[in-house]
Amino acid sequence: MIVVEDVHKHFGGFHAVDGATLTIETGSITGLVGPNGAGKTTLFNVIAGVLEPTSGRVIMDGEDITGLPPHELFARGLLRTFQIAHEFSSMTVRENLMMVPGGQSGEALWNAWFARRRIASEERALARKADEVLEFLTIDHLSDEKAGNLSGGQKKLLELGRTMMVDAKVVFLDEVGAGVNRTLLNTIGDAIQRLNAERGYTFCMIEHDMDFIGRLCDPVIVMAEGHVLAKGTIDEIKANEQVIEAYLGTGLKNKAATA
Amino acid sequence: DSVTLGVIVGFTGPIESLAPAMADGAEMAMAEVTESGNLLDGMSVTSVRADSTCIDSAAAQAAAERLITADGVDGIVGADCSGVTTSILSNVAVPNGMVMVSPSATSPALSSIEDSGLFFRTAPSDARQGQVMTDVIMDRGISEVAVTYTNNDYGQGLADSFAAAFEAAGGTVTLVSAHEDGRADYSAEVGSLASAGGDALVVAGYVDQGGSGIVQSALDSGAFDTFVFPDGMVSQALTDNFGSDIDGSFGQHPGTDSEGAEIYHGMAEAAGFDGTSPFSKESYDAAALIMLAMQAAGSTAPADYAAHIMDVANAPGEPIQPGELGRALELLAAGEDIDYQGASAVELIGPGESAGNYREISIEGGEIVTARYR
Amino acid sequence: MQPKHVLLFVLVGALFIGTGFVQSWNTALTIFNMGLVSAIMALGVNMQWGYAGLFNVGVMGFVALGGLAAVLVSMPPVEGAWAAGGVQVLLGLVLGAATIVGAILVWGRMRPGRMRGIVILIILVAGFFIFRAVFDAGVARVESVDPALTGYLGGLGLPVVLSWPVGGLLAAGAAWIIGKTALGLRSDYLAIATLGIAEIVIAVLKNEDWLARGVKNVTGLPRPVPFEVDLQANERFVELAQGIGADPVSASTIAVKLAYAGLFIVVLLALIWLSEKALNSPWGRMMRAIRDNEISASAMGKNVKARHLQIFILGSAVCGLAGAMMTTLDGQLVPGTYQPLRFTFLIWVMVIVGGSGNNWGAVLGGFLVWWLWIQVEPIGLMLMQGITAGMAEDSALRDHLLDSAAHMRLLTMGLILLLVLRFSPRGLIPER
Amino acid sequence: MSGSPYEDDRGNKDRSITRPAAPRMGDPVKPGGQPRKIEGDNPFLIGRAMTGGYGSGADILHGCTIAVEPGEIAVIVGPNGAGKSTAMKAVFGMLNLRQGEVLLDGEEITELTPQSRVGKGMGFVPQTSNIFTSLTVEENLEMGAFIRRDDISGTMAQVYDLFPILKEKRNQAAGELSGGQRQQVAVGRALMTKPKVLMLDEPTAGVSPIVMDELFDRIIEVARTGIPILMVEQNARQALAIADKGYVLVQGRNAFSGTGAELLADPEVRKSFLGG
Amino acid sequence: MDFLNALVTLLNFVIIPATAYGAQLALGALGVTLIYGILRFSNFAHGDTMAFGAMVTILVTWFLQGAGVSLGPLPTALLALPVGIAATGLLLIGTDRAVYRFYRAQKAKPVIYVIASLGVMFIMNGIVRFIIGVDDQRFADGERFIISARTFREMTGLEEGLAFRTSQGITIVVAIIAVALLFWFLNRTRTGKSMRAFSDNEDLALLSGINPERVVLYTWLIVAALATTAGVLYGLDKSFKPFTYFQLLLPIFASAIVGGLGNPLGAILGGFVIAFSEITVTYAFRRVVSYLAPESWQPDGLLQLLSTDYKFAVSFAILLIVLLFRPTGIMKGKSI
Ligand SMILES: Nc1ncnc2c1ncn2[C@@H]1O[C@H](COP(=O)(O)OP(=O)(O)OP(=O)(O)O)[C@@H](O)[C@H]1O
Ligand SMILES: Nc1ncnc2c1ncn2[C@@H]1O[C@H](COP(=O)(O)OP(=O)(O)OP(=O)(O)O)[C@@H](O)[C@H]1O
Ligand SMILES: CC(C)C[C@H](N)C(=O)O
Ligand SMILES: [Mg+2]
Ligand SMILES: [Mg+2]
Repeated sequence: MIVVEDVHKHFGGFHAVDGATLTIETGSITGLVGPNGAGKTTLFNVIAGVLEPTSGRVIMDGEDITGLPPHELFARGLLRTFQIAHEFSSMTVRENLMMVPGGQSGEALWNAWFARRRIASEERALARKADEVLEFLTIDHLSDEKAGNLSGGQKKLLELGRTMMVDAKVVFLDEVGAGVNRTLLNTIGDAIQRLNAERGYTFCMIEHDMDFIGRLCDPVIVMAEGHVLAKGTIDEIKANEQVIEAYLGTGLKNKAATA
Repeated sequence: DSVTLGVIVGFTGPIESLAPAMADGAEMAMAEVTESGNLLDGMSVTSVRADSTCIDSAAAQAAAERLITADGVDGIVGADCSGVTTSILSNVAVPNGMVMVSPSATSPALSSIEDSGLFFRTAPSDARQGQVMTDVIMDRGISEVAVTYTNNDYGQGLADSFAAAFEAAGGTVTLVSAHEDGRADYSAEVGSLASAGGDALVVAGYVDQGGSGIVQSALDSGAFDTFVFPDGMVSQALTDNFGSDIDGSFGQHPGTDSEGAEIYHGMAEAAGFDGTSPFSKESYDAAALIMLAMQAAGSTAPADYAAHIMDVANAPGEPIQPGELGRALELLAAGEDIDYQGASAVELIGPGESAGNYREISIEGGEIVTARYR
Repeated sequence: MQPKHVLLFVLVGALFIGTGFVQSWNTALTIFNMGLVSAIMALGVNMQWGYAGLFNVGVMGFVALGGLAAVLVSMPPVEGAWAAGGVQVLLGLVLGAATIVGAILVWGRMRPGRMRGIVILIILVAGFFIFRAVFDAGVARVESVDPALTGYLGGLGLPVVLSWPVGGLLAAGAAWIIGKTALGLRSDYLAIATLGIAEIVIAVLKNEDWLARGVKNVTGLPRPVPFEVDLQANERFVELAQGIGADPVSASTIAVKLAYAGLFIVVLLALIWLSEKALNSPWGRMMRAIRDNEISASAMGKNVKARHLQIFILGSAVCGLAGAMMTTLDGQLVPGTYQPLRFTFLIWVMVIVGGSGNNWGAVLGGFLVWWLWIQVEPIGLMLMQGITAGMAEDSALRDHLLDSAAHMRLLTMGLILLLVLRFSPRGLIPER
Repeated sequence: MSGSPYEDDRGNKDRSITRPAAPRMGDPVKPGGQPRKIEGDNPFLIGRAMTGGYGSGADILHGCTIAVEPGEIAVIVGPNGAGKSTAMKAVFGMLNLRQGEVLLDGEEITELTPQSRVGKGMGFVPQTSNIFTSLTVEENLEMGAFIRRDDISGTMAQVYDLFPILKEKRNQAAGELSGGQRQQVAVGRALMTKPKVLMLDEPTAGVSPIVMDELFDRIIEVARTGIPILMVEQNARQALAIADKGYVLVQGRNAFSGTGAELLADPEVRKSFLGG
Repeated sequence: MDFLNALVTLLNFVIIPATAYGAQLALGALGVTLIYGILRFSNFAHGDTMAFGAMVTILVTWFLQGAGVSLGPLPTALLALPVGIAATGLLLIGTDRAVYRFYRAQKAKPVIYVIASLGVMFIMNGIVRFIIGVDDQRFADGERFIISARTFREMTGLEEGLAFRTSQGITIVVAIIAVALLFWFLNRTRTGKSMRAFSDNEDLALLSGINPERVVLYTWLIVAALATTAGVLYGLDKSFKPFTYFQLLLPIFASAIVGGLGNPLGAILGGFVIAFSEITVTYAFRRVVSYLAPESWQPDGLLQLLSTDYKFAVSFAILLIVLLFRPTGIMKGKSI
């Protein structure tokens, strides 16, 4: 369970996040929506240790994790993906996955020189695991391709795949859907649901595609002007007047006129 | 048939303006000998130039290595600055048994260096210059000075020996402070020196380098108007730069009022370079000594002629002036002794360095004029 | 390595062999030995830049620290200097360090506020004056011990080869301090921090006479190989030389250079082995990942700062090691020769021309660029003579051109650099 | 990866002595080319049988054709990596075509540089890096109107009307905006050109539903003034609903084309490209 | 009176020299920062560009002096400056054609430009020494002082003198004008804004109809003007010597980085920070204090924090500390 307590993040005089308080239940797939500039990405960055909050706390399973650097959050099982994919572009897809697990003995220089046998066996195990993940994501045919050569959607799958190399507890997804073909997005959605069901990952995802949110998320949290506006099931949210006015709108005016 | 001499001086680097006149001097001696046709049955002498850079000892060593092993020189005139001279000597010349005669390396440390009898210099040690400079200053009734030196072994060696001598003679040195060459600005140094005070500023630096910068800055801010210039500063460039602004300043550099010097000036003028430029005479003499020693030894092998350098340089014998190399060679061939005077009244003492005659100069009306010789 | 790259090594080898034939074997070996040292420096810079993308413009400082190590380890201790003031100098340094440690402790213990500021200031100011009083007096005494010949503390009198690892350690220590403060911040900071530290190291070397004689230079360092003159005096050697038909003088100079080359080659090969093994292990993969994308690597649990620190220290240590080797080869420490152009920028040129990110590339670049650096001087002169060959003997232009031949060195270097860069932009042996 | 050896330094980030550039889009056509008058009846804007790729790499487009007429909205859809953005860049001269041609208003402009195409009245919003991050919002808009010599204050007021948030943040650096806000700046920048033809690459990516509706509304309005609009969209169902013409690209080839409604009705298209 | 003497001493030995030196550094740093900001690389050839510009100006100045032209109290070099700028502009544009343009077309990474600029530096270095030689050249004429130490002493009757050189005055004025002009140009004019846009996102600039070659051209021309002016002013104040111009590179870069690379205002500030720290930290305050302190308190030490040996090291140490608290430089960098 992740609890965000009254977090503020100010840029100069501008309050990007302004007293956000919310809870992400263990085992849920929580949606985070809201108008452009509501402070969603900023809040993510605060939770993931990229930005220092102006005030407020973030608590994970009873432990205060505010301001911890990303690599320590990773060690605690908190992972994130990026709105713009951040693959290691000059490395192969398989290497992208193999580098993820922490505590590899080959990451110590001494072992790299003098414990080559141990490393070799560890490497074999890692490669096997990576191939399994790639198969799961249906991109195993690309395992020796440079990650930089993947298309936008495949990069997003790869981002997701990295979270599967370790036993993550909570995964934050920032707009996995933006710019991804809807058919592929459905595949990603399936993957998320399976990870949630089979491996017990908790997800929190920012998304603007209400169909996608509707299919996966419960509950949905709506942010506006830096704080939480509403929380509930997708139907409750869709029916919420404030949310409609600030975020969802009422559909195309002109199209109604032409059609 | 042919003798090759290497001339290794700093064509690039902090004394690049002194280097041409030095190399020209050395080569003039070689040309003279070649023309006379008297060296070891009419051998001609050719010169190979190399760049010592004055400061980069690795480059200087490589250049010297090339001179000895690739160009096969039979002797080396150089190097110029004390630092590179030391490295070339101990890493290249001594291992290869090559004779080096430096016209200008003046560091006191070179007096006691391990040289297997191969190293000589036609310039005096700065230990002596410190003494002379003290006398020069004291004689003008100045007893309080500040000192700034270029931050290398030459500068520090000179500054130290001067400060010791000056204080021993009852003077006060208000501050001894280093300056780095090639810096963009010397206000900080001049500020400190001004703060320390003194009736004159001793600038133990290089005229092509920080030395001029310091003088300029001191003049401009009105911190000092009397300067004392040792060897690295005295050159045409000094008066070109400052003209009569430094009237009343004075200094000294190795030099003599010997008739040799006069003759040399004339010869240089005829050859189209400035013979009064510091160390040009010493370079001529360095080259001349090597060739005369060869003649005396009857061999161009360094191991043979090294021992003869002191002989030809010092009395007894027939005094030899610049321009008389041909005659000197004849005399030597006839088995007679010579006492080479040369352009700088060479007199080698102790471990093979010039005894140290100095020309005291003063600046009057924007010109360097000789005050006297010491 | 691909055949093409082996060919490049063969070509560079041919340059050296050609030098041997055209000029002399002594020249070729001299350049080769410095080439070995340059290759090691290039390896160090390549670790920092090629593996991790860290921009170190203070190579000169680390190299100089290595040089200092050579003096501190190998020179005999100066008689009387320790008694005169050596202990006091050390005491002064300890007091200085204690002041800083004390200030840091107080900073940690006391609550933030004006009081803390005042206390820290008092500690620092008082500490500074006590330090200066003790230290300066000690220094003055040490420096007055026979200043023309010594005037410093001397070293430990140990074999000079020991100074190589010590040089590495000294450089590593300096790198640790810079890295600790600089690596977490924006990378401009690393550039200026390294630039600054290099200047500071040189300033200390030049001005702290008690340490290594300052600009008076330490000459006559002990050598790991015999002296040429001793060889020439050794009958067995002379016989041996004459046996193979060489004259003893050149035989001895070449033998000594070969001995140095042997020692250096061992070090270079060991370093290459270590770097190659590291680069092709999970450690290397992690470093590549960090270089590719720091943000993502840290989100994937890699401690980017710690890794940067590690590689920065390692690379600097290698530079320090090379510095100690170079000073050993020179047989002297001359602080005035440490110039950024020669020891920082030239090394960078080696890495980029050779191929950053590739160990073999850096090594190749080290040899090639160093060879050029030395040989462009005669090449430039030749070029000038070629240009002026057709001119009238007494033309002023001809004289001017010939007199300017020395400046051809830089010009030629620049031209070659631009050509290599144009036709082989990722370096001669690019990263795989 | 374009394979240029100069470009590829494997991500070394030397922010100290050099300034890494924003990611590059492609290889702009080199200066020197001239437009050529063309006889015959052609669509207003057409990229015909375009084949080409990045740098010296493999072909990405394989004879693909895209056209749009005045007053029309043409929408391109397709899977990720199909070459949609590449096709747009090709039409705009950000890619060296190996085969095929681009015609605008009765002229062949294949050899024209992007900046001369701007001069000919084309406006383009790329998919990524589509704003000047270090310039303020207002300066971004001014740069949109760079080639205009007339008074731009009227157009600017219109843009601010359309995206009120931008007026509020007009003096803020655009790089400090949220993802959706940046998208609005990008579209605003293109509108400032007063283009004769407008090309938009996924203008609604990352934009909240309410703004997206506004945007589509505005696009329809612009089209009604007679300006042809060529647009790539992943919000395909909404986009096709307002499209006069639709193209489905797969692996650089035209896979399906037709009116928006036809494509929406095609079960094959729905299943493979529109997410069922 | 003593207070005045102390003040004058401080002015004469610290404040005026530091201000003038700071202005010199600032002008150089401005050029470096502009190239970094717009063309995206650190130009190591900048020092030698300054040398080249100064060299041409000197040659023209000599010609003018030979022809008897003069500017009265102002140095004739100012008259020759435009020619120097034009020649340097040509040289830079030529270099761009021959070297950098190729890499631009290849979209080379910035570090390649940096190393290429090292090559250019070597070549320019050679050219300058080739043409004018290695020696010190002096070309200042006109009045050397606005007020000289001696005149000041005579005028005021104070013990201490105060010197203010014409070249210092011109440098300071020119630095202020240059930065103001540059600021106005980049932020207010169409061309200036298009340069910033180009620097921000080259491709998008293309899509807005901005001609990249023109931007590059303007940049080099401005750089030529800045570099030549900086070089000439420095030469007027000190003297012209190719080697020193190369050495200037280090403090110039330090200024640009400390101020925040890419930021023109930062370059100016950085120049002053470097200059002031170099001069104040190692200044011996004895003379100043001796005026202020009562008779019995006269200092016997020099009252110098650190010897001038360390002036460069100290200024760097200060930079490091400044940056610890302001890691992006004094002004936020990279925002031309
Ligand atoms: N570095 C910054 N400086 C100033 N303002 C900023 C900065 N970063 C973000 N903001 C402002 O904070 C607000 C919230 O931004 P944020 O990126 O969190 O929005 P968001 O909810 O993710 O929106 P979107 O859905 O459009 O991505 C925006 O108005 C933005 O302009
Ligand atoms: N600058 C570039 N250099 C080299 N290859 C590129 C470049 N940009 C795109 N590609 C490659 O070209 C192919 C087509 O890319 P494009 O961006 O046109 O796809 P798209 O249809 O727009 O996909 P998406 O819907 O994800 O935006 C992809 O395989 C991609 O990897
Ligand atoms: C040429 C001279 C100025 C050299 C100086 N005497 C030295 O020993 O370094
Ligand atoms: Mg966002
Ligand atoms: Mg696209």
